[in-house]
Amino acid sequence: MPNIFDEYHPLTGKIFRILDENGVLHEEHAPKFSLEELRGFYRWIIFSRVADQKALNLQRQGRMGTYAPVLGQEGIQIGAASAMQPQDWLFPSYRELAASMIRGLPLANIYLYWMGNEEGSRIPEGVNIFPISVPVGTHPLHAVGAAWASKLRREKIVVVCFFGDGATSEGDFHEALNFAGVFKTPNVFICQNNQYAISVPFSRQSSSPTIAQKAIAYGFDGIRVDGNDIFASYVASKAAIDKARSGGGPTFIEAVTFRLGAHTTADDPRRYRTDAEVEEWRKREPLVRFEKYLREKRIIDDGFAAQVKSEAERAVEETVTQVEAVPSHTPNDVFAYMFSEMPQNLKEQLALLNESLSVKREILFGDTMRHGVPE
Amino acid sequence: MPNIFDEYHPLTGKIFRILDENGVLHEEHAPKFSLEELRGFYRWIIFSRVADQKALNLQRQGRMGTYAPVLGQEGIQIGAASAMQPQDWLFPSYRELAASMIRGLPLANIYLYWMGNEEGSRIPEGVNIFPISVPVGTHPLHAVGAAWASKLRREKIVVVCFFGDGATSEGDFHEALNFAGVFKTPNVFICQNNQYAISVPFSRQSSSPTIAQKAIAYGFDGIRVDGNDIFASYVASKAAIDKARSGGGPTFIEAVTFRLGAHTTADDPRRYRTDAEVEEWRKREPLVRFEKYLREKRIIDDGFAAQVKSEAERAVEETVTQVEAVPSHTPNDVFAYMFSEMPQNLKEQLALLNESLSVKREILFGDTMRHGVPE
Amino acid sequence: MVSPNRQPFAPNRILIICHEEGGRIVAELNLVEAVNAAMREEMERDSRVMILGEDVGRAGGVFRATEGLQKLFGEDRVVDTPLSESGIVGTAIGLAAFGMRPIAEIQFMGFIYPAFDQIISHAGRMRNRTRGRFSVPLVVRTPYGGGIHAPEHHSESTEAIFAHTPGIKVVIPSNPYDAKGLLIAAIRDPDPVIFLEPARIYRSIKGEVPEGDYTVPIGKATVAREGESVTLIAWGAMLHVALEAIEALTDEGIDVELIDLRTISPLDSDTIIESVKKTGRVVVVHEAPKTCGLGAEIIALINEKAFLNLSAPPGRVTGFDTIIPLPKGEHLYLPTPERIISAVRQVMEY
Amino acid sequence: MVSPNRQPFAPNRILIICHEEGGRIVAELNLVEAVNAAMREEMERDSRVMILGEDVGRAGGVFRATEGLQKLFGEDRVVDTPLSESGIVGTAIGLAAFGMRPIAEIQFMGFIYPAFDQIISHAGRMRNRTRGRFSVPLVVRTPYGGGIHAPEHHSESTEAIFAHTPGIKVVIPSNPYDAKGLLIAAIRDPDPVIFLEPARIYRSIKGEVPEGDYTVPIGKATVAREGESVTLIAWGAMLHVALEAIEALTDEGIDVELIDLRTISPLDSDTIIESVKKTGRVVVVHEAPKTCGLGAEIIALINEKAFLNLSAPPGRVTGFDTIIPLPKGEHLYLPTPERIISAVRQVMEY
Ligand SMILES: Cc1ncc(C[n+]2csc(CCOP(=O)(O)OP(=O)(O)O)c2C)c(N)n1
Ligand SMILES: Cc1ncc(C[n+]2csc(CCOP(=O)(O)OP(=O)(O)O)c2C)c(N)n1
Ligand SMILES: [Mg+2]
Ligand SMILES: [Mg+2]
Repeated sequence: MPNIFDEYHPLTGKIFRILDENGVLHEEHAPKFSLEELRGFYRWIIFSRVADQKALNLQRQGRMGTYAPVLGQEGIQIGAASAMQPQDWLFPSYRELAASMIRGLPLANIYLYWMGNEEGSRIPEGVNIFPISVPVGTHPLHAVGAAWASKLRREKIVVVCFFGDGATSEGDFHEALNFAGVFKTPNVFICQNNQYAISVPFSRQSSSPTIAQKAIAYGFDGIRVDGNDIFASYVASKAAIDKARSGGGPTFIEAVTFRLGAHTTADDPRRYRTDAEVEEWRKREPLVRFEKYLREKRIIDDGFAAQVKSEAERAVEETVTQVEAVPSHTPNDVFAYMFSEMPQNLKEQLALLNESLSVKREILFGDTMRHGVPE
Repeated sequence: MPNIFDEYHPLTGKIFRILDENGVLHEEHAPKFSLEELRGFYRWIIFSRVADQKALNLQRQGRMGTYAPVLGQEGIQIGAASAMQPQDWLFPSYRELAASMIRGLPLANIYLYWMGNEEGSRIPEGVNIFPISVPVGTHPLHAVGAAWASKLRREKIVVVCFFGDGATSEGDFHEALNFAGVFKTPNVFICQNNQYAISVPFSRQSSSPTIAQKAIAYGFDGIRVDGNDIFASYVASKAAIDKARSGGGPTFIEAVTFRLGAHTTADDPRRYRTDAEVEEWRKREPLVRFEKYLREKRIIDDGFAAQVKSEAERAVEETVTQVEAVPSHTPNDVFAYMFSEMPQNLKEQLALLNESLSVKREILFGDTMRHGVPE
Repeated sequence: MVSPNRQPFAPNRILIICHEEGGRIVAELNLVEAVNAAMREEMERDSRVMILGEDVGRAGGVFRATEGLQKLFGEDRVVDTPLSESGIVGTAIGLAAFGMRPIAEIQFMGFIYPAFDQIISHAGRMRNRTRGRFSVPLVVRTPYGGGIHAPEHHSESTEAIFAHTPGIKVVIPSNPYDAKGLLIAAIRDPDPVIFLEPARIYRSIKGEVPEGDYTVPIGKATVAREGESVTLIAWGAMLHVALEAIEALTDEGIDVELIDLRTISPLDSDTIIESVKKTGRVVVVHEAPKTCGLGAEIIALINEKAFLNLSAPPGRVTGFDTIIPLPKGEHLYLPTPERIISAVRQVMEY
Repeated sequence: MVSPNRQPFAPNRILIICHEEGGRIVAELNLVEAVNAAMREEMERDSRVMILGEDVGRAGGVFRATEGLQKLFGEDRVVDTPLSESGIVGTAIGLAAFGMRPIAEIQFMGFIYPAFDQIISHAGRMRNRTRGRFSVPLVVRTPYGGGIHAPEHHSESTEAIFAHTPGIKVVIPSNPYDAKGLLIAAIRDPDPVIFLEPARIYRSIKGEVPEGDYTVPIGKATVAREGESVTLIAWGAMLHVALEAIEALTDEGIDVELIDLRTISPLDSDTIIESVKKTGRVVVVHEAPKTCGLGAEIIALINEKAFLNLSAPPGRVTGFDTIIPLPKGEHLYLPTPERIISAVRQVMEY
């Protein structure tokens, strides 16, 4: 196989694409997937969309807090997560529902998290995912540290880190990529360039024409990939992961995609982008082309699609029932995880809280203060 | 003139040089200086060296605190500072004695600063220099803000900012260059790559083969310049400054040079570099080749050199006398500049301090605590 | 004309003195609208004033604090920046030192820390460092505090860190009138001001806000309710939790004096000490973690200046030394009227 | 064997109790050597322990705290990093969460702020965020404090900011014995510890330090000198300024009890309260700015737990709410024995 990182060097201006927006497969770098694998990808994308839409519905009904939808970005997430080995680690930001589910994170965790329940980030043992990181651009450093630990122990574990176009403006992004370059850590950095950081278009984020070329500053490979193309996303991620595993150091992938929905449920995207722009991107979104390809190749049909959809809906409904039965926080939950052993001051404060709650509530917590517009 | 930024694009691997280490001038991009200008450069480099050496002597005698010598880095400093217009601003880090003097900063300020007297940073009105910035990599942001203000007011002022190779690893460096790119501010960023950040060689600072190529991440020109060559330094700086003034946005200059002395008077460079390495660089240092050139062209002779040296020595001695007569701090000096108007708490604390000083000293401030090894 | 005794927020029997300095009432505004009005008027008045931050332009800010301002003043003066807090504050320091009057918005206080170095190492030191040659007339605005059911890092209340930082002022309004007057004062202040806006009451608290020019002085607390039995000290959203507690306490015959600090750095010790000298009892309320919170400083100050006047140990009702929980748990963390009531009772019964 | 009553630093009539837990005295070490010994021994014992920071390898640290360690343990375990504080702490968080025991050196406390976001937003929250699934056994070491005649930003003492930050511990040794024992405890601690080393006494204070394994418990203060008249509370370099003051005060017949906090977060309130209950008088000394410094917290704590025992308002001797001046002025800023003496006298005469 020719080295795609040389062929698609960022300064060539080329974008790595295998399945184009019309569902046409370009053979050159095309991966060989089994039918089962292809159907599996389809299942994940549908599952992700059903879960995503359900979260939006729950939010509208007041059953979930602020939620950040993934719609439109499943291509790179499914491609990259599928290219990982079981022992590898995923470091998500906050919009990686599809990637996280593929890596084995129960949807219940994701729902609990956005419902504002601390249990959401209690990642089950054996699921190699780091928790959601809200401060933008800060977690690539953790991913570098994790990969560094793997390298020091000669474990052959690769760490894949997701973040957005906005994240590339943060100092921590720079320090992370710079460390990765210096220590040649087994990292794959995946920037989902979904064109906007909330309302801010990439043109205002940086005057670098591509994000991929930022890799040049750190002395390792960068590549621009069509993030709505599962195949190209898979192949590029796989190449980067293999390289990292074999000691070739980090790779930076710019996955060009588009967030079809709002930034979060608190955002109104019509303030900053036109319907025409969204429609343009809708034509290029990952499911349309992939489904076209699968149907044309007769890998799936209506019956299969209907079955996958209803399976997904059932599973999601079950998850909702399950998470809505999870009890709310107790005072102990607030204090118990601050340190491995609770220090005296926290014990005293916990006792005070318990005492104050046991006192008969003489006046109710007033309703005068309704919150503003959270992000 | 051909565009040197295209000709010397960082990924070509070329370094921009006009006067080579043997004192041979390469005509292609050579600037046309008058004899007076050339003698002026010579004067500055000698002045800088005499002042620098005096500071080291004073430090050894306990008459000055920690000092960061400039020896070896005068090429880029003289070249760049000479390319600036009077209305332009210089943002130094802490090793820019030569550049600062050319911009009109009295040596007295520099000495006072390193003697630990607050008066050192009271930049005289009319001298367009921002104060020394100790936290590495933090001041390029201020330089961008200043240039942005100039742009907003359509003032045609260019802001030139100096920092070291180590500074490029800081998040603030990244954020500064990124802002400059986005807002197309009239900035020239000059990275003095003197090969080391204290003991850390550049190879450990970043795996980017050149520093100049970091500009590619920000969408503007970068160039690698022989920073020991006053001519190339001048020409590249001038091109960048002219471009910035005419609305062409920022430029990043990597000036390749070497710190011949210690990081500061508290540093022992033999811990981290060999004499052979230093000797190698000593052959390429800025004065040797420049003096060779001037003497071969009979622009200066022994008599001139001796005269410049003794003038410099006299001026430096006068400065020492002057600064050693500056009184030490009073309590008021500690409080007076915190805010434009002193708030109540500070008034009370100042009164307390004055009171405590007025009390007869019953015991002396013990000598048990002698300081460690400051940086 | 504004009556100095008018009541910009709800509960009866509460006296709010607004330091009114002219102007005409035009509207009942909420706090975020008052903030918006202050910036709009100052930008009209002074062409050096500009706003920079994430999503402040096109989108008008995630809380709509800058709504409409980019349309009015253009993209040069209301600037959507890269996602880069240190970049925002660091360039604003340069802008301020070079003649502009930047207002930097940090989207939430939980994201101010990347800019902390620029604030503590440069904004707060430039005047002193240069013996007054350069100064940094900068306002950093940011929503802060809990109770808005937001994700992690969106409910921070670390004002004490800034109060401990020399060379900067820290201002926190609790109502729309003060928000506008304090923000105008902050914009005109020749030194850096951290302006913390209690997100929880951005929309819930309305009040009459005069149109046009007035300032509320930085560095002056206000007695929001006069009382004889005990001094309650609060700021920001906690003022309103305190007011709820006061309603119940008043029914019990406890006559609470409520101080709204408004500026937490520098502290208005005169107003605090005067009140404590009268009441002899004091409870401080804040949502920040307890240890090394501002409550501690206030108590230490009272010890220094009114020790003999104390009839009981000063009380603190605070957040805990834990992380403020996600929405399902934040009611357990934030001070409640009940916790204030029991702290006041304890101080009264001492 | 180490005598528990031996005196690791000079002044006579001063009782220092070292919580000794075995080991054999091999050398008089200064504080920086003790720090070095702790790291060396822990790296020998536990292959997960590693050091990263600026100039810690080849050069052995600007204060020589890591001298010789890279030679002993190799470049993988004693790592010269890029000049990048957030990078150092941020990658160390990842290393710690993934099984290593990183010790991150920040060259001076004045340069820790770029890493502050990583500390407050991640190091201190990871265990809580993930309900114990991930934790961050990280030590961040940094020299701190004034009195070393260093350039701007090299004399910072902002420990209160870290004490206000939930989820981290903050430790400050005042002598070589404690430095080694506390640092070993910090390295073994399953949670993040900020380890502040008073640069001023790196070399001036020597003491007997046992070779081999011992720990000084985190979270426990020590009574450095027993006394009956007044409690003086200090930590780090200020302990020695307090000791100088105590010499003079003892001559005046004032019998001072001196508490060395050693850990400032979490605070050992038992030791503080017990002492104040005995003496009824207290002065806290710190070089950090006064407002919202740790002194305030200690006084508030005493108010809460020993109010009726107080015979005088607690005193504070602190840095001022200004920038610590450059070398020519720092003597004006830092607490002196004189200022402590007069504060103690004031408390005694109350
Ligand atoms: C440090 C920091 N600053 C600001 C925010 C508020 N915020 C949350 S998401 C977001 C935009 C992120 O954009 P991008 O990185 O492109 O990711 P996307 O949301 O598009 O997936 C902002 C500004 C934050 N979470 N963290
Ligand atoms: C933020 C920060 N971290 C650490 C230091 C300590 N320090 C001072 S100079 C220096 C090395 C700087 O190297 P470089 O940027 O290459 O400049 P040079 O000294 O070589 O001119 C370091 C680590 C500092 N001043 N600021
Ligand atoms: Mg985005
Ligand atoms: Mg250097």
